[in-house]
Amino acid sequence: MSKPKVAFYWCASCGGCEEAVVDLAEEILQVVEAVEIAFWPVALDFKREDVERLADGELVATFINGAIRTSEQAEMAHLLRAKSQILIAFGSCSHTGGVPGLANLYDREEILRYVYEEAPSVINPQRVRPEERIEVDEGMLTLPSFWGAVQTLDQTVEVDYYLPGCPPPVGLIRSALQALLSGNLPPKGSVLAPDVALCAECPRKPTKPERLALKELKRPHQVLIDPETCLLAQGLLCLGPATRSGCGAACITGNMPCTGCLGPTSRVLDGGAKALSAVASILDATGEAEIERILEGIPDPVGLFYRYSLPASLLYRRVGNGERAREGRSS
Amino acid sequence: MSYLYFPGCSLKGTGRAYEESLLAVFRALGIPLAELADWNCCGATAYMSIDERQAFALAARNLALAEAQGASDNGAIQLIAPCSACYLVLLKAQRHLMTDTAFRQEMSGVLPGNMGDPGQIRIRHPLDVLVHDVGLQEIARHVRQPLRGLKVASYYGCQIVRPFALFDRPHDPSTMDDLVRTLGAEPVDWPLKTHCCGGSLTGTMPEVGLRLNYLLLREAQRRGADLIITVCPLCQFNLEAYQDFIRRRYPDLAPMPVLFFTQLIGMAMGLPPRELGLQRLLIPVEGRMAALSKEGAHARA
Amino acid sequence: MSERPVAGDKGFEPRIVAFFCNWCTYTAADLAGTARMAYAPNVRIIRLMCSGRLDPQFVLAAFRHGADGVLIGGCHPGDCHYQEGNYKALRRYLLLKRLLREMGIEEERLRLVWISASEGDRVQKVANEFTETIRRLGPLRLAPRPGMIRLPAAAQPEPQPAAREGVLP
Amino acid sequence: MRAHEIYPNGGPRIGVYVCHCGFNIAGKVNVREVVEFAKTLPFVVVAREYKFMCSDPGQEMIREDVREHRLDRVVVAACSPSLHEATFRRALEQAGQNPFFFQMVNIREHVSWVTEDPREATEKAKALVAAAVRRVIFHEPLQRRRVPVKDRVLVVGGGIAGIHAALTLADAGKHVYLVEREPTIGGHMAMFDKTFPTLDCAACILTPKMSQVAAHPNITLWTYSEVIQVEGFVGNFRVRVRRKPRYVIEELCVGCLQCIDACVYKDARFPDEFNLGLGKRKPIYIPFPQATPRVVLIDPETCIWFKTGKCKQTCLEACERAAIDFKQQERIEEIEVGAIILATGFKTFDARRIPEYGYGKYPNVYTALEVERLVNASGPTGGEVRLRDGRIPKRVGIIHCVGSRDERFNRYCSRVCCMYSLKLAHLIKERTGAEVYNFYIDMRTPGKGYEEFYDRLLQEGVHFIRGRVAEVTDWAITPDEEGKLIIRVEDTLVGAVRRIPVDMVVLAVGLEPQPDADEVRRMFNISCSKEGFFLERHPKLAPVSTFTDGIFLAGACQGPKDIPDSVAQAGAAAAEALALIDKGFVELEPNTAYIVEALCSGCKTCIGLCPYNAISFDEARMIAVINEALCKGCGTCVAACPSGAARQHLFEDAQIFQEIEGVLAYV
Repeated sequence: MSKPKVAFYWCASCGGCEEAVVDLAEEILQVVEAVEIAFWPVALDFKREDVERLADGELVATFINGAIRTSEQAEMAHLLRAKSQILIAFGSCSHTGGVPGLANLYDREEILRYVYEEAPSVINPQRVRPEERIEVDEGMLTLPSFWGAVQTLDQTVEVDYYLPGCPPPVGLIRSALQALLSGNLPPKGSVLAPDVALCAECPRKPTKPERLALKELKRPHQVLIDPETCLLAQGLLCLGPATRSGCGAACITGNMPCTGCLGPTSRVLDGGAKALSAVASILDATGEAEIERILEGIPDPVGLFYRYSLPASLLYRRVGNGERAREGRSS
Repeated sequence: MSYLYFPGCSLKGTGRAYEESLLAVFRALGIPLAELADWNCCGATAYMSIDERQAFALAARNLALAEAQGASDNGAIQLIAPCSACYLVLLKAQRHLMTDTAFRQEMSGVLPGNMGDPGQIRIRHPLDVLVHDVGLQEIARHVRQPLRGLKVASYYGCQIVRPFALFDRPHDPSTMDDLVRTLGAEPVDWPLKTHCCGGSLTGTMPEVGLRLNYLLLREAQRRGADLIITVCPLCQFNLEAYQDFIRRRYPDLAPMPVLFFTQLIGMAMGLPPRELGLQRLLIPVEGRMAALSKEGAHARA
Repeated sequence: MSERPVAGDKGFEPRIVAFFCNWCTYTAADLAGTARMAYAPNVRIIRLMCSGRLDPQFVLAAFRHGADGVLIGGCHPGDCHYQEGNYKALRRYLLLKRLLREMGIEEERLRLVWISASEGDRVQKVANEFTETIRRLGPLRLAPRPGMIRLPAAAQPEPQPAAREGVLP
Repeated sequence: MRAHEIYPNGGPRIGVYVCHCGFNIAGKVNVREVVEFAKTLPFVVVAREYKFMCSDPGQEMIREDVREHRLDRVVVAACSPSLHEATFRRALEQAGQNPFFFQMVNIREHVSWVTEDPREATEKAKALVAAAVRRVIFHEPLQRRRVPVKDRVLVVGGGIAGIHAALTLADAGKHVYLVEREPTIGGHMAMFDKTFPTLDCAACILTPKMSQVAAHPNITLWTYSEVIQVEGFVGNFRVRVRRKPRYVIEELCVGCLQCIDACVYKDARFPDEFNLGLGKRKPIYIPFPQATPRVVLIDPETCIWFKTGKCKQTCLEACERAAIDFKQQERIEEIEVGAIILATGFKTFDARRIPEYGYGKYPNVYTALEVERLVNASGPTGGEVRLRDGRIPKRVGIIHCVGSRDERFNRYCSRVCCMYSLKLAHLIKERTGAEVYNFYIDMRTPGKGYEEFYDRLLQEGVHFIRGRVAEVTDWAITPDEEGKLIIRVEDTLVGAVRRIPVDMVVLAVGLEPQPDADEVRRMFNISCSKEGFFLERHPKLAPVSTFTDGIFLAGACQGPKDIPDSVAQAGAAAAEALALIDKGFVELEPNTAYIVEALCSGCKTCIGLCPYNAISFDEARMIAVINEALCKGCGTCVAACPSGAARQHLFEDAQIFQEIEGVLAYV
């Protein structure tokens, strides 16, 4: 009997998720033992045709990391979806949009203009921009089209499971693989991480006071962070209370506040809004002026509360001028 | 702070003494007054009752001029209107401009200036300016000849505290009483401060008008007032000019000087009588003052 | 989300969701009714026990589902039936406004008002003013969001939330 | 996720009922259209309309449908839930269904009564119905919480309303704490000589009740005391009362008053509060002879010992029972009660605010309350109506509506002034034979025997001039006006301005809320109406209840009221309190917050937010736990819980999200 076939693919991502797979270290050998890798362009030489040749559903599982920004990424997502029994959104970008999702604060034209004209490292006096199609002597050259906004994987194709994190913690990957190989899977649509917030496993939990009342909000570069005490108690906006556990409080162990990469629990519709509500609730002020003064400590609410989840949020993207709104998702 | 000054017709005519004393007092206090250039009829009284729109238009033109001429000044434009009728009609027109956008648009087409924000003009009565902007302390500092022993009945008439009570109470105004005390004189408790002077009835229905005047004068006399001060050229004229006629019908009335309040201030500040237009009074006040100072000297002796 | 109706002779009609606290604002709205104080029909009132129950998610959900404006009503400062729920609402509101600003949504589309139980006339005034404000701003042109909006798991009647997820680790 | 996805094999069965409320709803909303629309909504099995859903047949319709169509969710679109939510929940319960599978849609107060255009009203009603249908799908069966009720009652204010409420409750065997700010109970009524329209003597009917209060075994009377803090909720209020020092030990004083005679001040020389300064008292005094409790007190502001530390303390020597204690300190009492009745009364309008009426300027201008003291046999003049200069007035003018029905001050009618003015007119005429003029805007005499009393006064020859008085002046024109006060008024029946010279002016001042009504209402967590009087829960159906369960209103603190109405309301408030206490428990709305323990991360965000300290941290399990008995259901912790582990019954996130989508889905 042949080994079950699996695939790995990346879309709009940094490559960190691929590294996370390698982080399984020698365990990866067991995985390779158990499965046949049918497609993993980052690691091995595969072509799109290799996937196209597969029968529908021939892949037992496919792991896609990265958000969806281009027509090519969408095409690949659709193709892999068709060929896979189980599609897993791997990492924050495919799960909730990730850091690339913050691009939804800008519209397509702003991004292209900056990248090809305004960025300090660019010399482009003719203001040349990549064209989707260009006729050259040898024939027609094409590029994938660049969409107006970033999408999550499940906004593009149906997703069966989510492995959250930026990148997903090794422990969660391991558990997911075990579940997959043993066939002991939770209901479809589940996020393969504990559904309790990070405080549950935070080593600093015992130092958290019962009544938090913040008079001032601080950012990590502004203070010497005490390595023992609850970060919120130090006035640092740690998103641990609003974020799934499963990472072993990795950032906090590194003396940095949680930034929310594992996303909200299943009971929350919009993680950013919920975190915002919690933060606002524990401010120690009742007068409008005093509240505003404290809130000056949050210069970029979207960056704080939606660092990994803007495309998955209710608002999805910034409301701009008419052009932006009309454009929506141009492909 | 500087002020624009809207004289209106009375202060150039029957109320010339009002203008003279007003300008003299402001000059002495060192407060510049700039007469509104090219002003026109304020639109008051008769005009208002015949054609309100045109009356408002006349007032609006004055406000437009004020906006244009006062524009260089920082802060709100302060427009002083000493005549009660002018003061009231300007206030009314301003509110009309602020609430009736159609009228405002119509006016902005034909008037000078852009009528950007008619609400930015502050229409002020000189009594308000003197008591609240300049302040009683500052006035007291300029008093050279305190009017000791002088009993003064303050008369406001009907228009400057009603319907807009912008600087004093509508039923028992007291700004002038405070001012009188500052000048060293003694205010008379006189309940007729805002009762009717007869207005134009003295001309049209003299029976009624003269009786109203008589009641005011007699009560001031009975309460021991040496003179009456007022803020309105029409009130001053009514109260002063008809005393002979009134006396024919009501012989118990003694002559009672009726001064503009600015004249009284000027007297206390020791300004020359001519600068205050005192010579224009039909019932002279100098005799009374002389008697007072003699009494005073007597008392001091 | 339903399609925006074709503009009739009246043009754009704002859709407004109002979250009113049970004790002051909702009661004031009842009073406005008893006193027959007509106001813009655009305002749709949802009752919460306290403005402190107002989860910012509700506001964003309202915008996502087509609201052009969201009104939050609570008791006057110091008058909260639950002592200080309205202060919590105020803090969330002020932070939420900052978020909306960054997301390109006009701040005026979200308004917090204090209305006591006896201020029926204020409900009328605020409803009319707010409707006019939103009418002036025009429709909220939120970009359509691909994908389905799931209800939060915990509140679904079945399957029960605890059993549904969290199999790992 | 949509409901039909959650319920692939049949789902909830919903019944929708739209009420006409006569023409109240149907006159504006096209009820038929709403019903037809409701039928198109998911899971709606039946949708019906009826003239009055709250009536018996209306409720029966629901009960029948629940049984016949096996409905497990019901939506009623009618009036405000504050009126009939309980009614329809009960109907569900009677039909064997959990009462919380119910949602009410307010299409009367929030739609038909506030929308001009029928089309728009109908559309709005549809949107609200759609929202409720979506919401009710997500309702869960709930149980009401039962909380035991303390069987004691606090009555705040010892005027006639408070006295009557306290006695009613005490007679029913309940223990009552009666707290009064002044040194004696009796309130305003104790100041009156006669009461309208029967002219029976106020003291004769009030003082027996006052003594009953003092003697009643079930009443703890604390005068010269104030409530300073209220905590808890219906059935279980914890109240702190400050008892100010009177420097006399209440339990020892027998009211012999020998100390007053013995005071080093031989003459009474300080203005007497009870007589509004018209009489004098000593530093050690009793407010009036029938004061209850009959205990003297020392005013430290005027007592020479307190002011200088030097006094022979003759009072101390005179007291055989050693009741005087110059070292007495204020005491704080803490009590627990099940219900509270507020009967804090009113204050009269400050006549100085209308300078043209000359109060405070002309000595012969009096307020009506001062005249009540003048005509009172135990008052400063022994009941003789004498002016401050000792003269007996020959002509008296009574000006009505002073501070009432006046855009500048209070728009409302104070309800009692017409009648007390008639009473005072009668008494003054009886005592002095003076000509009495009443200046009124409208005579308002709706009450048993009131109009007849007005007739009687007309017969007695009291003058009535219709017109709002312009001013009271000493400006005499004619010789007969000399030395008098002249009332200038436009007589609107004659159509002329008149000048009426009088010797005495009585200002019929209106009734206003107590100056500290706003602080008091905050302390008790209730609302005020626009004018500042305490707001009743419903003007018709719950006139003595407030929006805070267990707190009731009696007397003029709720609005101007005469004695009969105050007493009636006090009885009603006592009955409400009694009903609450005798039941022994209260059923609380099951809208409490709860934490799904398995999902709580123990982040503690919620703990500090709870105003009732209902959330605590379980150190063993490292999670937050809610004490549902303490939770009042505001939901602040639920909104704040960053991981959605805290939830609220009846206001679940999903229910509210559904409502939001619902109101927006149909425009």
